[in-house]
Amino acid sequence: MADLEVPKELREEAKGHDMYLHPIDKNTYELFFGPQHMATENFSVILKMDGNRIEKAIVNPGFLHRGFEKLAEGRPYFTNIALLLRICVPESDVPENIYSMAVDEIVGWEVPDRAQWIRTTVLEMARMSAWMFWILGFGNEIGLYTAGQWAAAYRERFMRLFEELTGGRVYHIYTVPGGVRRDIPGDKWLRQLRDTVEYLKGKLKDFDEILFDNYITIERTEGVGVMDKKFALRHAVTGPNLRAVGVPYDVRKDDPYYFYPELDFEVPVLKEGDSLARVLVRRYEMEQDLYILEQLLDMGPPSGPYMVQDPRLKALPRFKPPKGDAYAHVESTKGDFGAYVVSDGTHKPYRVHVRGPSQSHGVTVLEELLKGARLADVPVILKTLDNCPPDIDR
Amino acid sequence: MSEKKNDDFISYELQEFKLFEPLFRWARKKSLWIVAFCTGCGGIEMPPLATARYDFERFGIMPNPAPRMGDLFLITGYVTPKTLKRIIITYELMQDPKYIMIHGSCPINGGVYWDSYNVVKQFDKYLPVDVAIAGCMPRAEAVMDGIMEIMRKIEDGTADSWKRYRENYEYYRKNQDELFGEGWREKEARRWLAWI
Amino acid sequence: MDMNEKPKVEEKVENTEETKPELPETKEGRLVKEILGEAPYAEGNVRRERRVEFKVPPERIREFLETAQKKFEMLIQITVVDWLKEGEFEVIYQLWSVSESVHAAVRTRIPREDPRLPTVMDIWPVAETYEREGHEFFGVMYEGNPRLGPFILEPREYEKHPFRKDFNMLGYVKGIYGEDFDRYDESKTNYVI
Amino acid sequence: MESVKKPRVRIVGEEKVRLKKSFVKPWLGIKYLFKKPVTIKIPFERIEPAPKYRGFHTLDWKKCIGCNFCGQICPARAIEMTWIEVDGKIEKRPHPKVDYGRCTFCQFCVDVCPTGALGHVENCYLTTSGLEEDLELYDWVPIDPKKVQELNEKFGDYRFPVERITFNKETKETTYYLRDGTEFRFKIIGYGLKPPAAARPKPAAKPAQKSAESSKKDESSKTEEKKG
Repeated sequence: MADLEVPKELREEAKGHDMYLHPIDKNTYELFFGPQHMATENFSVILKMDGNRIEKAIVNPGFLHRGFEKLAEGRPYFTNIALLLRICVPESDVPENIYSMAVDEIVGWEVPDRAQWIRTTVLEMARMSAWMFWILGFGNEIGLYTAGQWAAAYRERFMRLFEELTGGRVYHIYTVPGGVRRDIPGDKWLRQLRDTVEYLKGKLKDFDEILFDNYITIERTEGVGVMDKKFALRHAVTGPNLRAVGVPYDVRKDDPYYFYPELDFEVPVLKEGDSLARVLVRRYEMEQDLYILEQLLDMGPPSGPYMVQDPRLKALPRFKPPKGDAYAHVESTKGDFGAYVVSDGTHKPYRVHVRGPSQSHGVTVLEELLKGARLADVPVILKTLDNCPPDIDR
Repeated sequence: MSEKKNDDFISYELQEFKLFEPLFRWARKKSLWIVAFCTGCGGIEMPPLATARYDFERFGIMPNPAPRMGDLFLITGYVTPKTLKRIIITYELMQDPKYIMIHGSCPINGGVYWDSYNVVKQFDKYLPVDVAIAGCMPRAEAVMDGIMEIMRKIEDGTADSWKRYRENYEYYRKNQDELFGEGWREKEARRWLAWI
Repeated sequence: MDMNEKPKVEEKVENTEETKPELPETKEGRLVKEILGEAPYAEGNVRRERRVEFKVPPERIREFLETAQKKFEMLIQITVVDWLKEGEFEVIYQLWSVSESVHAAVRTRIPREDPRLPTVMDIWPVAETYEREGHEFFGVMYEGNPRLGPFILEPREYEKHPFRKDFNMLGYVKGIYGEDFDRYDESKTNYVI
Repeated sequence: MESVKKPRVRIVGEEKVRLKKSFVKPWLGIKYLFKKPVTIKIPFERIEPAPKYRGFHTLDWKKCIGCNFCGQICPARAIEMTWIEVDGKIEKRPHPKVDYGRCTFCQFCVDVCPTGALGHVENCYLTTSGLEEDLELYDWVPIDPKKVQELNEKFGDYRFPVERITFNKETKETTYYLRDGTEFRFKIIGYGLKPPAAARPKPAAKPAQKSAESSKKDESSKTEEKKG
């Protein structure tokens, strides 16, 4: 194998042509994983492979960078909703909500109960549809396409409900500082939501059968990409990934917002910290989300306005909050999603900084977990970490 | 463009087989393979299309990761210069005939990122486009509509973006070089090699 | 409007207190007191329930974060705010305490001309990513971080540090994509508001 | 770190979350072979967008007062006020021209419109070829809601009401070829809040005030540009 080294004369020739020839040593080679690979979703990992093992992984993000934080500084407060929600595509309500929460805190608005109820419901629906999307991706990566087919079809039910409530299918542009943009379209919508929740409750058993109980899933994920508790905390891993290593941290419980203090739900925790644990934690959270939606529907939307009453809102483009700053975060399916907004008293925010959960588990953690893994495990690790590249790039 | 190049690509549609051209077109229309390179946010509408709900496999459309086997390139949303490099390389890897469809506002005129320093404003300056659809995001049905339009255009022979790319290669190349700088292909490859 | 906003923030504090029956004020207060006891050079106060903040001089930020690490297990984010008028960068280390459920913002200010800070990579390895970002978008030098350089951006944009307030975005876009990058007859290449 | 247990958090461990791995269970999915498929067979079946789906704009030209609120709130800077001449008569106020190469369909512009002139319909299909002249279709002054409604009733699909737009750059004459074959011609004489030179001398009082206001606004916009 030593003969594989680049011959000297070839190297000399390459020098003359201003080219770079990489010395080949043994079986090592570089593999550019992504951005065209389906598991990576516009995200690239450069793998240094030794045979089938990964020696070193370097994350190369930035394919989706649009400079949101800079763009947000050039647009008025309300308008930014239409911009920032593009940070997290599968659950676009999360960036809307964190930004709105932070602005609410700066202005000092007490969001009406009805708006809070709607926001909670929308967030839970977004979580549910994002879970469905995750099942699709995960199922496809491990070769269980049937689960993906079902999940995509069930997700459409939520898309339809969103469409009726907000007027948009994927980008809802619905939650704004001070409330929401439209009222609930009527009792029919609530009935439909309840039907959907009931329907999906039955379907979760099917998912158990075909995906989570499946011999293939367990064989593919058990013992792959193991983290321990200390590692996860030092790397600021949040969400289901953190719960899979035994830390019961959930923003909805630890820093409650909206209606969550009044809701009763369980936080699933496993200790193993491997891919299987992450999958199972997610599976249990789906159950809990449906349970939360059920409770919300039992509670019923409180009466009252769905938007805060403030004379300043009349001149919407020129709305100016007072000086100040605030940090708000919510629990998304990927983890702890936060926004830090600084206002300098003008009609545009001075600085908006969004913390995407994948920023912590998508770069350093991924690089660490991929070390020593096999090539076939890369999609599994990517999907069980639930890496969302727009979070990193923004 | 010199005539020699022109001859080159016309030779693809061989004179001897001209009789069968309608058959070829029909076959191309019925087996559009999509390069599964979903750039930007529109990628989120691809899974519903590919799966049970809208199911574009009914038309012989299939997402396929290998660019060499792909026919249809979907530019599903905004394109950053970093991605555009990969898109161009992937597009050039694809075999003729190949088609491009752009989704939504952003590739047409910059979209909501009209003032962003990192989003390409007019996609058709860099690569030729067959079909454009409006929407932000376009609904899955609208994407379907766009795909039907492409199929229609393939059948009557007006889907000619790949020919345009060959004919006006210098124009497109010039625009690409203006954006990325001369010799970006070689430089890019070398940069990543040096990185490891 | 500006006058009556400050009392409003305080009202908010009282309102949130009502939702939780236990004494939250003491929890955060005790936490701040404990940390300030170990690090007397810092200033600290409680913003509201589950939000505290510290102000630390930049020379001792590392020392302070090492102290704070015992209580705050997670480094959620490092935010850089560019205060152009003051000629300063405000670097905010956002910490989260899993055991106490408290969010802390550790603020420090460094000069804009020569922004240097020690890295905290060895305390929280995740800081590597945040610091790379902060370096890329603002040009803050985190001494000791080996991977500073183009990360998300390409070298051309990286050199400009685009998130700085004095980066003229529209001018830059016009430079790259042509003076008139609008496709249509009416050129919408300026801001309206 | 065992002290993380908090009284209000109900933690569920191992026993509830863990499952049993199984060979047999995945086969149970076969039952769906005998159920009705969820697929919408698109060319033959159709699903309609929800009511109040945020689609293309409509504009009641009589109601529009040209205040540029829509242009100010637009996150994508897709709206430009346009001075229009129809049949030799200049419209008194500028009307918004919406660029679907930028529009994000957030409809904040509809929300802020003080007179309700700007509205939206559920139409959401606009498919063109990628040639430069076809892409002109993406930039239009929205037409009357009644006309769109009429076209919707006639065709029943949710397509863009205009089939083709031609724009003559020299004479600034624009022609909309609507889907039902009617043509709609007008001339664009200028952009911006300020009335163009052609429009200024003819109308007497109102536009003069307007121009004073608008020039102020133009200045402010210029300063903004410098800041950005």
